[in-house]
Amino acid sequence: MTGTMRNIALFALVGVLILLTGVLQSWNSALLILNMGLVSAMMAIGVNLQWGFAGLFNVGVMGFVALGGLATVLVSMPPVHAAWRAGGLGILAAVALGAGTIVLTIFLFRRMQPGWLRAVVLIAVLIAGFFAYRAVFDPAVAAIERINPAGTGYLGGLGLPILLAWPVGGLLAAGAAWIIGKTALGLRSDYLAIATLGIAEIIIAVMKNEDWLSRGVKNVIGLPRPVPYEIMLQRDPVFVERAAALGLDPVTGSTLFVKANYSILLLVVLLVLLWLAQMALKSPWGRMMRAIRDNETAAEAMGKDVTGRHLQIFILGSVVCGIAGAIMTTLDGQLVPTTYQPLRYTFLIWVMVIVGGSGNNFGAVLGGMLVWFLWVQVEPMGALLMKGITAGMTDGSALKSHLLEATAHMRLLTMGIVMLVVLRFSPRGLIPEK
Amino acid sequence: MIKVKDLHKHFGGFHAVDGANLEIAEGSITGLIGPNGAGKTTLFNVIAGVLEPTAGRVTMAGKDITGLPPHELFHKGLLRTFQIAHEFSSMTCRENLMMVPGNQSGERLWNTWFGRRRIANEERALRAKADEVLEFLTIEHLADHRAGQVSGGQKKLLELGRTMMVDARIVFLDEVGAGVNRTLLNTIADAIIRLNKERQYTFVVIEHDMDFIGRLCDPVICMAEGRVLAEGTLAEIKANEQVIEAYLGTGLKNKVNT
Amino acid sequence: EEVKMGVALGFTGPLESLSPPMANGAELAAKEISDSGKFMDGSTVTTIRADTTCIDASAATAAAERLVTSDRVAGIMGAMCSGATGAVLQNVAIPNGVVMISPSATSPALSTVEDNGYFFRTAPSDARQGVIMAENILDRGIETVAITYTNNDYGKGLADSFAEAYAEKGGTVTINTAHEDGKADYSAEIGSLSSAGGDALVVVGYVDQGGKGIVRAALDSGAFETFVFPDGMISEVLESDFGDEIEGSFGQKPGNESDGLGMFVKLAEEAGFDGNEIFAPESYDAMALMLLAMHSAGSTKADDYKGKIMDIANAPGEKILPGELGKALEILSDGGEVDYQGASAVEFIDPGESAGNYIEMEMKDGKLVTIGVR
Amino acid sequence: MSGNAYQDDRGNKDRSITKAGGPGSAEGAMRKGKAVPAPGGPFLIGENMTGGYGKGPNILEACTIAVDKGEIAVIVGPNGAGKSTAMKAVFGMLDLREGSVRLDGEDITALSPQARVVKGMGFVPQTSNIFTSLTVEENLEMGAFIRRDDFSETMEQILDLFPILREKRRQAAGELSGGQRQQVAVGRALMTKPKVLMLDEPTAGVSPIVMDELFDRIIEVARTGIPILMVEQNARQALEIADKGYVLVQGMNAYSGTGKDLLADPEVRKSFLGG
Amino acid sequence: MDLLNAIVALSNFVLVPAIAYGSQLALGALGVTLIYGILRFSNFAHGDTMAFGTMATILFTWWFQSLGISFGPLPTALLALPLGILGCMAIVLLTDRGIYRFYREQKAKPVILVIVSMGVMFIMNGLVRVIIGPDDQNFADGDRFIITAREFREMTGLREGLALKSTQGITVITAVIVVALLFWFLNRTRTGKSMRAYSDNEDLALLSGINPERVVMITWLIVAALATVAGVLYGLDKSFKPFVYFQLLLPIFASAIVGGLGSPVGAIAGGFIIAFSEVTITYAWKKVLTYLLPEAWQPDGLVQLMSTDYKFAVSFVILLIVLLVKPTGLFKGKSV
Ligand SMILES: Nc1ncnc2c1ncn2[C@@H]1O[C@H](COP(=O)(O)OP(=O)(O)OP(=O)(O)O)[C@@H](O)[C@H]1O
Ligand SMILES: Nc1ncnc2c1ncn2[C@@H]1O[C@H](COP(=O)(O)OP(=O)(O)OP(=O)(O)O)[C@@H](O)[C@H]1O
Ligand SMILES: [Mg+2]
Ligand SMILES: [Mg+2]
Repeated sequence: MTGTMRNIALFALVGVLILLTGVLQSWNSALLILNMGLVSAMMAIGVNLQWGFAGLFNVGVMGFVALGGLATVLVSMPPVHAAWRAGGLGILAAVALGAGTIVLTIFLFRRMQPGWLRAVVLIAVLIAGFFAYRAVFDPAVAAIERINPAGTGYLGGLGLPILLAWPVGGLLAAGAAWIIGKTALGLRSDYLAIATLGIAEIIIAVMKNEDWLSRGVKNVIGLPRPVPYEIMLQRDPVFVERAAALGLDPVTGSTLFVKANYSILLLVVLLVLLWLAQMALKSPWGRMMRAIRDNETAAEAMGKDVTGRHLQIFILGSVVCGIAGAIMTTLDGQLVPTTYQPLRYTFLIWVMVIVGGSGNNFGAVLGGMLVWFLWVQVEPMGALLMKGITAGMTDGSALKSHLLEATAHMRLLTMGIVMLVVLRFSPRGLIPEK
Repeated sequence: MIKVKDLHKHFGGFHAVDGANLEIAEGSITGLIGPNGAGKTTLFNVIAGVLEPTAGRVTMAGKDITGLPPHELFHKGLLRTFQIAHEFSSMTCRENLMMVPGNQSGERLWNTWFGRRRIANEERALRAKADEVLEFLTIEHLADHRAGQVSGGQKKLLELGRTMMVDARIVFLDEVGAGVNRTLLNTIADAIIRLNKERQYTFVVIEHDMDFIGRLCDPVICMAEGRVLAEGTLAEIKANEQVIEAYLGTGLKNKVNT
Repeated sequence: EEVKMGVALGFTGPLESLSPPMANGAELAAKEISDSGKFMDGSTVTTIRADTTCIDASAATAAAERLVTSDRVAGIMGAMCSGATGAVLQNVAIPNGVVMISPSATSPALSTVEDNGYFFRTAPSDARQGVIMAENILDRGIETVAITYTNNDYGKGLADSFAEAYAEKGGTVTINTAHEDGKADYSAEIGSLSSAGGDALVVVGYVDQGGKGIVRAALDSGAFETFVFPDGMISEVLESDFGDEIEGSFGQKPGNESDGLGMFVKLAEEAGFDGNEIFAPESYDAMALMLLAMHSAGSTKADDYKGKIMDIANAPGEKILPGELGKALEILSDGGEVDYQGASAVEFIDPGESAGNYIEMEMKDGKLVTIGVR
Repeated sequence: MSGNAYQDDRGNKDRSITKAGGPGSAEGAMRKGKAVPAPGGPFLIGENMTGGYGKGPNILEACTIAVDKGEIAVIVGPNGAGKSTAMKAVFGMLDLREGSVRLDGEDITALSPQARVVKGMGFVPQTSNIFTSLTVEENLEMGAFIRRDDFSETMEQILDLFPILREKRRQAAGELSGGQRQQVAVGRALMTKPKVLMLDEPTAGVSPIVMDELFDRIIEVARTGIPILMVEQNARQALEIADKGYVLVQGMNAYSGTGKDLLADPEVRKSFLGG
Repeated sequence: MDLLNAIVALSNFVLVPAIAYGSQLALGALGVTLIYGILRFSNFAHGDTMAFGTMATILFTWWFQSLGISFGPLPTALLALPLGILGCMAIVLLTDRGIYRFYREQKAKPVILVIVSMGVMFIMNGLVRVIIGPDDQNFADGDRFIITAREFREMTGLREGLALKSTQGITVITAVIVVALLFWFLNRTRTGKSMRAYSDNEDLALLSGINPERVVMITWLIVAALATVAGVLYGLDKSFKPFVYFQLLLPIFASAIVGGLGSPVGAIAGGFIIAFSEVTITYAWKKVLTYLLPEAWQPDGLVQLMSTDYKFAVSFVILLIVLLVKPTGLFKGKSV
């Protein structure tokens, strides 16, 4: 079998798996898995850009994904006017003060001669800035959070269409990536691991604790959607009629319709991202990146600005993760900061990239879809396996009931086994880099 | 061309380069010899921006280049090869050459999406140039081989080839000859001489093989213990007592058993 | 006929240790009703578990989607964490028109969701518990407290409502700070709590998560000796793990004088699990409520029975405690009314949230004893 | 590169999750065979060796290399001819597809490299031939890993031979200059007190004075009866002291003879010795 | 007196817990660093290996307890520890034989092993939960305290108490012993040196007559022992819960990286840096300052740099700063 044939077959396999879900379970489940698979594929592309093309080890994927999520709230939720009146100005002033302090510090750092005087002045500026900032910031926050804490208690967003939040999510992620890159890239790669981990923790901590921004752990629920609501469709006689014509009851019809809308939207975004990534990869730019990856010292000696390129691709990858994060939050319809956990948003995404084949965009897409499918479907598979194991045991034996209790944990076990099997037989991933 | 003034490089308490002063004339092929551990490679690394000097200045054509990063030095026309070949092993030999020129428009991300025609033209020119260089080095048959899979000597040729893809002004060669077959080494020497003659590259060559040095270099600088010990033509150096004692030695003591 | 019910909890992930007893509680209720033979003309009830992970709202949605569209469950007992609950509610339950009763999600944000009457929760409301806890503490003459809460909607909501009530009634909160569940070390938290001081430490957390770690570290370093526990902390574990180390500490949890919880614990013991585990009683109640409502409506269609849930949970009618589900079925069949109390003294207020009574408990001689009802 | 997907890590170059340098490339480490008596023949011979890396093409084609007690055998040839590969094959770091290796009357083809060390073979590879993170002294100690007797005397001899090493004995070997490392590498091999010594380009990158010292020492060692097999690009000097010379081209024996013969052969001179 | 009070308060809430936590992290990081240094990959399964070893120890502890065996004032778990270590060694060797060995034979690149270790992580993760369940297990018995805060106050008459838990004492003592043993082993013994040599250059190690499989096996054995000891000490001090052990992976890796991956000294230093930065940065200095400052100057706020909500964030910022100031890593490049 030639390479292309093999790849087509692999994608077909994923397609068949999803179709099977549709036939055996339900078409709603199938479409849902497809949609989330598409989002996962985007995240995998983002990580693949960083890891597969540049060897940048990003442990903080969850942070960028979370920033994307934050963007949905900031863009799409209606503004809370009372909160703006109460503390909006204060917050803006505080942010300006904070930014000003940092700019001043950097300015002084550049302008003054190194020495103890500079250190003292810098520290003084920072401390004074910090206190001034807190003095303006704290009362404003308190004022905002006092306004209907159970319902709002935050500034709200801009009330714009949520589709706008997708690029904005990318922008926020780009900003964070730029800061990390400026401080940590160009030094040893271990820094990047720590820095990304750290910044992700910081982003999540901010999202959990700054209630004025996005309600913190009180979550924002009921984000607007770019597609119609099922309930509306179910009440719309025209739609109900059309559904009936297709032999669907209104509930199934509406849920399928909504999911299909998402599928199309996501597919478009994914294809655009994929096209951009592929074009970049196959150009002199991609060649330069490969050269840098192969041998940084030599690339540097050949006039390539290794740090600059790393920064660029690190930002690009993060942007993709941010966009995917925004899309995912849109799909969920809510922002819940406590869900951003490394197991799901760092380890699992890597698994996708590696199983798919790092260094290959199509591999990343395949890995994203396939691993997502497994992540969701190993649960029933694990249960089945456990049933098989315990089938021969006498009913009511302690071991049997203990094992049945543990069924849920077969999920991770099965995931691990699948991974090891793939790695055993296809160590460079299912669609390896050429 | 290059002037090194009172350069120091210390590792902890150890003074690898300890006040080196030297000057490299434009258009020359200067040999740099010296016992193991004399600080030659370290001096190279400092000039090429890989290491920060502890003290001292390096100037190139009158401009201070101390502490500039390697990629900026590259754009100033300072190139180097490595003692151990640093090829881009997963790329083909041709790609190894094509990636060298700076400021390719295809290296800008924007152009890869919206400037494809321009890139295509540029690529064609680059490819032609790369093939030309490969031919010059007599390895045109390796154009589509992965660079990681060619032999050690061929990698060294490739290293040299990269310096030919752009208009270099000065090229530093760190032990091109070590481990290279003598016949091949002659080819390399010819290439160097041609580059020097035809393109007016300046070369600085570290080497322990006196035949090779003799073929190529004038003048020769001998370093020892981080400082310049002697300078002059090879003949002068060979006659220098200190150099003989520290570096050249007097030949085999044990004669071959009969 | 076979009625399928979904049990959607976070079986893997950060709160995985809370899930099994909750699922057991819910399944106990289902079994009781099924075994009684009186449910909807002898229909049987089977339960299907689904893992909502607590870290992955999307996986939760997918699992719930499978429950609803593939297994065709008549109702969902769940979900557990607010994240999963919100996602499942908005993306699965409401669009498909399925009733969902969460035993543990307390996020105030959930109250604002346009739920079309499909969503209920048996977990008590933070606001009310906050007030009761404040009274409880002040009545004992404790005027300054430090608060630490688990950093999620439950902890934050309850801590804030408590702090507000407490300050209003004249108490002083020295510090109100979060702790994360499932972390390795709580010394830092204890350091600042102790530095801030206070006569007691209010631990708004989960007893087998960070809450326990906090209590342990506070005791070990001698930072606090008296603790106040809201519902998430009141559990057998306090006795087995701390015993008389926390003598005199107290707290409250939903319940009333009719010892519903006691009966539930006994039932649970027979079934082989610990009924004192947090949220297990609420899970039992959630499941029982849905099934009773179906029976009352004579239909497993959500639109038919969702309206009945309020009626079942609230007065008037005969009070129903755990183990009496058969009796309830009978009464309903006969056209009577029930006031379901269950294991956690369920009382629903609009929009489908619990507002029951609380029982006050205290550690005496290493045992948790009931002091009274508030 | 052998086309083995497991060894291909393109795209995954980050240092913070794997240690730089990568695993070894020697193949025979897990070999579990035994030595079989096979009397006769020269002291060490790799006969008719055919093989390549992993599943890759043959690098060696029926290549034969032998050395006897007290002899110095030198292998020369163009870059990439397979000289180092032949050395590795003799040392068992390559799975031979055909041919055999015999040492001192025993067939050792099935032995793992570490077992060959125990049999008395010493080898200095061409590249990465020192433990960079260990001190110079520890490097030498590692050379004596299989020795159970007191090796301090040997250590003294080696430090006398390479005085610079005595000076730097407590320094990490990775901080030494190219030529200094080469001296450590040879010293490490000598620590084994080997019965046969194999050197892959021992003089690459060392200064003329040290090179002369090294050759002197090699001759001395050979005179004590230890056969020496070495690869040299410094071919003229090496062939001058060689009893036997092999010219390898594309993995095959192209010429062989005494060192003098080869030096005198104009064809060999022109193609391989640089005229 | 006030000075003493301040010192005691600081020790009680910062120094003692941070030292204990630091030791636990250090032991974990040592394991990670050894695998990295010798087998050349980051072992993501380490947290779950710790969980497995601890689980084995707990099972043996229960067994001992049911037999009525106890260890006097010390926790029974210490008696069970050797058995737990053996159990952990068994599973680790099993995974090595069954999984890693194949890749070694293939000369797989280390990065593949990293990913394999992730697979192993998932499997061990499931295994531990299937065997002992996801619940919290408290298995500490024996005397809890060397001295309680109250006893300390009564003894010294100070207002502040200093509590020393026996588990803290055991942790620190065990950690010191284990680290000392490990260093002695690596630097002084022939086998230890051969491990370092193998870590440096596998091929050359072969040429020195070192048997690689033996080195690999010994490494895994040591790592299993370290992981079990670290896990049991942690579990004794806090409690055992599989998910927390998985979570421990991140601070452990942070420790190892800060110290310089591959360097045992670095791992230890890193463990303490992480522990101290977590505990000190968010400490509210009010109490200490109240003792130290004259009446008029006493703070009314908490004097806390950051609220504890940000403790992880802050500790990571500290790490970054440490790394920026010391760009070669704390102990990178120095072997042991
Ligand atoms: N990173 C380092 N740390 C400590 N000492 C070093 C370091 N790098 C080099 N040295 C020392 O500096 C001295 C000069 O080394 P350098 O590599 O410049 O020598 P060289 O002249 O190139 O020798 P050779 O001809 O052997 O390559 C040596 O003695 C070496 O031990
Ligand atoms: N580890 C390896 N895996 C695959 N191929 C290899 C490996 N090492 C060497 N080769 C290939 O084997 C061939 C012979 O290499 P070898 O190193 O034996 O040459 P050599 O004669 O020693 O050359 P030189 O004089 O340059 O050292 C070369 O084509 C090389 O590309
Ligand atoms: Mg050098
Ligand atoms: Mg070679």
